[in-house]
Amino acid sequence: MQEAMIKRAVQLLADGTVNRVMGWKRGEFVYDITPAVFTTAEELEKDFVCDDFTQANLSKYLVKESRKEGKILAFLKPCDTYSFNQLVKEHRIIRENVYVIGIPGGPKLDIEKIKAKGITGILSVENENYTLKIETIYGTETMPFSEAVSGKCSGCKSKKHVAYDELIGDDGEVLDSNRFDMVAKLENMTSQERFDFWRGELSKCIRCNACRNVCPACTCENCVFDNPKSGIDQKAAADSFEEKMFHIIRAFHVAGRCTDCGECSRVCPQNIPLHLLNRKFIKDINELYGEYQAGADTTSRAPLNNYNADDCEPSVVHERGVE
Amino acid sequence: MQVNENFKPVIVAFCCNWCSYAGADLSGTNRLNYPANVKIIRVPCSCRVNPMFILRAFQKGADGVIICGCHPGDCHYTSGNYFTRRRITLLYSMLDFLGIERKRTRLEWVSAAEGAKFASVMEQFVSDVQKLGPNRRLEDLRCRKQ
Amino acid sequence: MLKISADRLNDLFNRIASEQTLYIPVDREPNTAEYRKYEDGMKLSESLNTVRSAKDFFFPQTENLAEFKVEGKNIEIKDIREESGDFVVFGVRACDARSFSILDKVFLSEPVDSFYKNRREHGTIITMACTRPSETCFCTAFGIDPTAPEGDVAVFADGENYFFLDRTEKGKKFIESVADMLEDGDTSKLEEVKEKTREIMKKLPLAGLGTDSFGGDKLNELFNSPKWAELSESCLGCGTCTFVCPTCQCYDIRDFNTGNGIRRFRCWDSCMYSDFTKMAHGNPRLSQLERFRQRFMHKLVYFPANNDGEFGCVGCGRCLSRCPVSLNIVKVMKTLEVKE
Amino acid sequence: MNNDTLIPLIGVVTDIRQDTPDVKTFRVNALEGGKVFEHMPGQCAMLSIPGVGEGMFSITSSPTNKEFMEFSIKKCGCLTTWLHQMEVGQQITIRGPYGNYFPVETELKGKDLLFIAGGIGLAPLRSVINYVRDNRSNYGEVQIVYGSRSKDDLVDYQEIISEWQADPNIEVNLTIDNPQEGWDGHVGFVPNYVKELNPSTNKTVLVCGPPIMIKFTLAGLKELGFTETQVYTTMELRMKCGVGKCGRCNIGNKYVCKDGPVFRFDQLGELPDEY
Repeated sequence: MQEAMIKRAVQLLADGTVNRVMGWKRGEFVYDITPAVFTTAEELEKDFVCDDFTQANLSKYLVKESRKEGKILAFLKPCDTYSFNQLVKEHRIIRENVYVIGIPGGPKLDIEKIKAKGITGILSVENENYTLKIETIYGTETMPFSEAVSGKCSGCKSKKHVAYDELIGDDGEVLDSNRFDMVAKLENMTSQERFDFWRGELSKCIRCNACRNVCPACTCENCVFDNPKSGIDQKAAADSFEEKMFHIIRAFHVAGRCTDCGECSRVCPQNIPLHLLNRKFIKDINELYGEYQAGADTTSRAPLNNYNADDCEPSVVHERGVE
Repeated sequence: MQVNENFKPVIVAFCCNWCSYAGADLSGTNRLNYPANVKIIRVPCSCRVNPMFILRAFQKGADGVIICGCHPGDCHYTSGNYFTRRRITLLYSMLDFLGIERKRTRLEWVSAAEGAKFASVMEQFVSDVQKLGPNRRLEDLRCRKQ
Repeated sequence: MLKISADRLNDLFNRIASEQTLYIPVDREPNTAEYRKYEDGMKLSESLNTVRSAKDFFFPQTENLAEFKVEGKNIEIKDIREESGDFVVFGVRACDARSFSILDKVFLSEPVDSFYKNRREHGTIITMACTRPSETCFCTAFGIDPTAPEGDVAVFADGENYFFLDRTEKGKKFIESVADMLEDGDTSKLEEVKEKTREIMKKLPLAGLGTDSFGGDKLNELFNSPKWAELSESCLGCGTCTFVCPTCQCYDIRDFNTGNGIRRFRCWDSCMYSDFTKMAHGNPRLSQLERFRQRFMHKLVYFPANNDGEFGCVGCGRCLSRCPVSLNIVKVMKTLEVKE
Repeated sequence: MNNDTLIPLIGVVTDIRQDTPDVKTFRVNALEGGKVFEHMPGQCAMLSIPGVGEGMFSITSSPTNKEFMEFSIKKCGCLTTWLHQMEVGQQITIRGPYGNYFPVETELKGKDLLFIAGGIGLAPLRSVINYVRDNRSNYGEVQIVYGSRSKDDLVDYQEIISEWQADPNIEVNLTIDNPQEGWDGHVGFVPNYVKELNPSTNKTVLVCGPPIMIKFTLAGLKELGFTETQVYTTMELRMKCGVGKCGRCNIGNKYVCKDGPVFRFDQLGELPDEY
């Protein structure tokens, strides 16, 4: 796969279709892969990588890249194409300046899950028939592939590309995923249990803003949390209230636009399951206003920019499920 | 649940200028009583109420927040309250999801002619919140009254 | 050397906790550790290091500086500082232990920061030698020996016992206070463990990382390097690296109106943030390139220029494992390195 | 516990003077009268209104003034707007003094001095000028070149006219950017005016003003034959702590709040161009 991608990228660079390539760059270790822009065949051959660890969603970088001179080639996984489409719809990405090649998605691996097994000093990770063979300074370890699958891939919603100029490999289908199971589980808890659950999770927050800055839906030039005129520009969660405030508003600002790409939870240094907040909004929207998948197209009206005269009243919240 | 009779909850009511605020006015001119611990904030339209306003009210000491707007279809700006309805539904649902007591939040449609409804809604809401006791799950400890 | 057998470690913890507050690293999830206030029965984490660094004990993410009561034209200032209670931080690694001497150079230099000093004076740091370094470790590049950590007391484990070595006056007093629980032990096995760890250190992937290309004398040549543009390209501008870093010490001072008065507090700030240097009339660091450069120049050039060549990094590897896009100081160093 | 520099003192605003449409000069005293603290010319203080913010301002009065401190402040952002709304009697918080100062007792002693200021840039230099006037015998010739957008924007115009221009031992050259009714003085930008005046190159120069003015003035001075070691300026960047710890006001390894704000141009030249 990686060879085919490099070959095609080199071709497109050579024939002048594009002048840059957005992809992933090899790091010091097998897993520390950085999104990068390549401009020459040599760079591509030396550093371009696409493997089990290339999880990062490249769409957000295209907001800036598509405004530069010339056309850029971007390799997008199925989930990334949803974010891409959403940004095109919001006029953040200039579609004509991007040449999209759809590539098959995951499941990708999460190095944290490997380390959680107590495996350390990792030198290499090989996938042999869905068993991971991990070379470390302390010897060789093995573990099942499935146990190291990234959280954002385990609830995969779709293997279908919703935007591309060409494909490498086959297109997939929208999946019948179980991604709302955890949200439903929380909904069935008591109010006190839910409060305790979130109190535990959100108190870990260090307000590093990684979830916000990585989010392809968060593309405001000046975020309300950075704007001194907003009156809520908190640098640190000085009180537990501010933790809740930040995360509620962060999720609310992307409600109806979040494609559920899972980047927020992936990047959280404290492993807070932030995607559950976003999924809660998606689940509510689906249930109350009809099925909606942000990024699936570039023309539909977002649920929060829309209404029906017979929409439900907010009192539904008070009447359903467990108090 | 034990109810502290001495507890006077602080209620913030965001009222739309065209209907609910006039409704509150009417209830006043009709000499209808509604609890004095309801603090009314007048907004041009219920959809002016940003989710942050609601959270800020809780932060600064509110025990309950209620939003009042024109009845659906009667919005002075044609469709403002339809957007309010979706937005606030999702927000209240999220607060509930985070374990904040659901009875601390409410939305009611009150027209300019419904002075009696305004008074009874407030009466009811205050009594609901009073049963819950002071807001502890969504409070900012720094702002607790000393 | 004095020791305690591994099965009696919790007895020791209970003893310490009965006299002062004790913090130990505990696993929150498998291999994700954080410092917690010790309660009976808590198990010492076997993870190499905590996600957040130990700087939090002396320089917490937020702390109150003062309170103001404003009435009409009058202001009343309330000094709300309180003497810290005595506390012990157990299980600090060699890298984090070094970070305290770096933070000391900032906060204890004139004018002394009384908030930091207060906690420093009341805290006893018990370090723990490493036996299973990870691929992200590169403390040796900064002259740190993970088998001989600094701190007030250094603890060494050989699998069966924990050995205690005092390193400062405060450490000596600490050991005396628990001496009745310790006994003399044979350190021959310990020496083997240390030797083995040193061998592993040499084999780590980052063992060859050099600092010769950096330092205060390379200021303009590194600042003007064209490579910053490419390096900073994918930086998200979040504060993860700064907040998990044991040596990052930039802070902001803000006021919060509580309704009962104004509370002035300070909180961590990050040079990666767009508003870090923003003024009413402009911003000298407008793009992420400049902000990214500032962070690494500070650690590798500015800090050594002001502190006799000591670097502002301790090689703990936190930024290597936590950066959302895997940008880190090692990549910066390797890219900027001048190869002979 | 000892005092901490981050915990401020209280000052009282005892006089407010509207200097120009957007600059006011505030006189600050300690609660019990007198000065809140002593300083040297060029040093700064952190002023704050609790709940609004804290900002670093140059102390415009001379240390030889034993009765009060003065701050000339231009309305620019949030905090300065609040400061401009103050009335006499308002208390503010104040801490300092911070930073280094112009070397009035060492390198500048016995020298001929040339002050060049633009707009609110006069604020830090006013402290030095009045210090020099009060210790006149320690210094040689004194020349002041000061320019502003218009006559109304000349800060401290009254003091300039009634005291500095009246002083036979000081040469004062004023200029404004554009011709204006009631102004018969020089018209033109400061850098060009300096070149026209062609000052003797044995003078030591102290310059402060908008960055663009400083840039062109320095270039002009070099054309006239001045070297960078003869020229001092004072800088401003965002500051929070005032003591070189919060980490934001650095230029290279120098902190403006602690190692500055006064720099000689040859020192600045060694630092990266990031200000």
